[in-house]
Amino acid sequence: MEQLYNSVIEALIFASDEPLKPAEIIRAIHGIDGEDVEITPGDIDAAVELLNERYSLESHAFTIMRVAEGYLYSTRQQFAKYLGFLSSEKSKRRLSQAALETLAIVAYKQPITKPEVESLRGVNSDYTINTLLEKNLIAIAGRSETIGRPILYSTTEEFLRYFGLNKISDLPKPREIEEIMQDEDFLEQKRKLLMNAVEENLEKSMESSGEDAGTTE
Amino acid sequence: MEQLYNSVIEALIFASDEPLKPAEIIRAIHGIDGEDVEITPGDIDAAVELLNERYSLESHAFTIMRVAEGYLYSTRQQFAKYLGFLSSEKSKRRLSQAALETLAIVAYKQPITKPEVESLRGVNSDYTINTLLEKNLIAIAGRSETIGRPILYSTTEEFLRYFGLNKISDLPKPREIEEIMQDEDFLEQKRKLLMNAVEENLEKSMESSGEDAGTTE
Amino acid sequence: MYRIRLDQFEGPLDLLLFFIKRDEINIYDIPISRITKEFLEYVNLIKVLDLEIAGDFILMASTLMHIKVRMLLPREIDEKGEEIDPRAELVQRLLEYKRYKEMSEELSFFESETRKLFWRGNFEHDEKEAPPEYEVLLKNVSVYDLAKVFKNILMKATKKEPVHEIKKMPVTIDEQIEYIMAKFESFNELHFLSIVTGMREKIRIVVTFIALLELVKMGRLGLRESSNFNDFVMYKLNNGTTV
Repeated sequence: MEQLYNSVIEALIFASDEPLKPAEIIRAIHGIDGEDVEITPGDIDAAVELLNERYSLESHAFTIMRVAEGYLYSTRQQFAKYLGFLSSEKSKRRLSQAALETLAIVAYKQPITKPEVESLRGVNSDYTINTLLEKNLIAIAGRSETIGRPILYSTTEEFLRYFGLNKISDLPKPREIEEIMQDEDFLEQKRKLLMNAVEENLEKSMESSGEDAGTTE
Repeated sequence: MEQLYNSVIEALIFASDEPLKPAEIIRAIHGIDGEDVEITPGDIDAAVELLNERYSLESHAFTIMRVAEGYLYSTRQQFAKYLGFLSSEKSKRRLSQAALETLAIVAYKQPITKPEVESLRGVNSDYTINTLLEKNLIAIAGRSETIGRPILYSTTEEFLRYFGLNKISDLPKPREIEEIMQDEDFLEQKRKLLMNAVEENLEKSMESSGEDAGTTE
Repeated sequence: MYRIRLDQFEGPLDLLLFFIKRDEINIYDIPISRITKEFLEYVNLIKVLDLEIAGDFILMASTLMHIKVRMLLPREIDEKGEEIDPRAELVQRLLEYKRYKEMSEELSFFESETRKLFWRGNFEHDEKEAPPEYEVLLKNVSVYDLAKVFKNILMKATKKEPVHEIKKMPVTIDEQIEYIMAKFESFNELHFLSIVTGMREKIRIVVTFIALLELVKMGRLGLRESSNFNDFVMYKLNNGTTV
């Protein structure tokens, strides 16, 4: 690949507001300079690697991320606090626990129907699924062949972008059930216990016994 | 001004979705690091100047422009043709609201005539129907037997492929969309009804199974 | 009794897992009686608080009651001849739920990390050679969008009250009398269809027909059958007599 294309690749990714796929970069270069320009996805990945090394060396504030099987510029994490101060975008609420639970189920079991999600969560999920559809984090992916032919849902490219993932398989694997059962310590339950149990009792016991009543169990 | 702020300024301008004014940059830095940090609009302009010199020296594909009394990034002119190619490729794939409406009606009511589409939309739909025909998302499917024998339209294979559907009946029914689009108020009411129903059963089974279960209040 | 902020629980399974952890219960040997009792206490609380999740909790409560009753009955036997623990299914559900709850924490972590990243904010000022013409096609349009748009159209369409609008007629009978008589200036006989052919609005044809009846009443025109059953012939009269 010619040297010039390093800069073309830089410009194309820089000017894109969504993860830019290697195929799109190649199409633009072929579209302008002709089909006989030799350039492969591997070339592009190497160019991106090079660019990132230079940004790091030259200590620039941004880097190219691999997201949703494409490339997208982002600032480095260390500036988050300054950016967060000005940005209205990021002051947006985080996803609710319900939304995250539902997304986790859809991400690992996709494509999946709403009844299946609901039976796993034990709660009605109409509202959550609608929220996720509106946010384009999940999408309708056809119908199941089971009785009633319920709608199937799967995650989207926006899901990958939102969580900074290159592909679904970048998510850690869920633990096996056997493994969970062997847990001596249901860590997360403990955390919840510490977080929100007994606030009132705690206060009371602090009042009455004074001192180090903070150890709640 | 401290060296660090060169990078902070770089990151802030990079992530801003409109030309970023010096006052905003100062506000963010003061907001995070305290009001006593000394930084003037002149410092910021000098920092931008420095960044641009470096981009030029390091031959990067972008530069910071001064626009509307603020700063914003832009890719260099010489890459315009590649960007133009990409953006026209992308704009090709955007569907206007009018076209989407028409497509939705054809998808759900097919085969359907233009007058029927127009009576549902309440506006003349010549242009959008032609656009959709050109894009091969809808096609002529014969003529209606009614007076004047108007042309009937239906969706195409291309339509199914785009939306990842196997057949038209895979489209969610309005009832299903209704279900997931319900607002929270409605869900709450539904739950209350369910609650009352289950409650009765619950009390009955508590009475019959005896023991200590009933003494909970 | 611990006081728990109920809205912190995503649902009945979440609450049950909490009890199990808190009381260090062996998940294989859940004391169903005790846990049912506790669960019901919380359900009552939810009812008082009128939380919207109450329905799902009550559903679980009835499941627990059901298990409790089955525990009192002789054990059912599976095909291998082993006793079926009435709690087995619930345990399986709890573990499976826990599994995805853990994954939601992973997602939450990825979310936090990604929120520290800021994508480039302003793209409009990049120098682009303008695409020749604006073409329309599909991008970022999902099946859901399509369905939602259709639903909104239907809602709009059904909301429209049937409005009986009285439109001012674009034609008058007098005008059409003149129109017909003008035609008869060069003919003594005309087919009805020949004078209405080419009229675009239905109303114009109707008014023309009424004008014709008016002319017949006035004795200025007469009518007779045509060889074509869908048409008839008009002929000029002079004060009731054929010209």
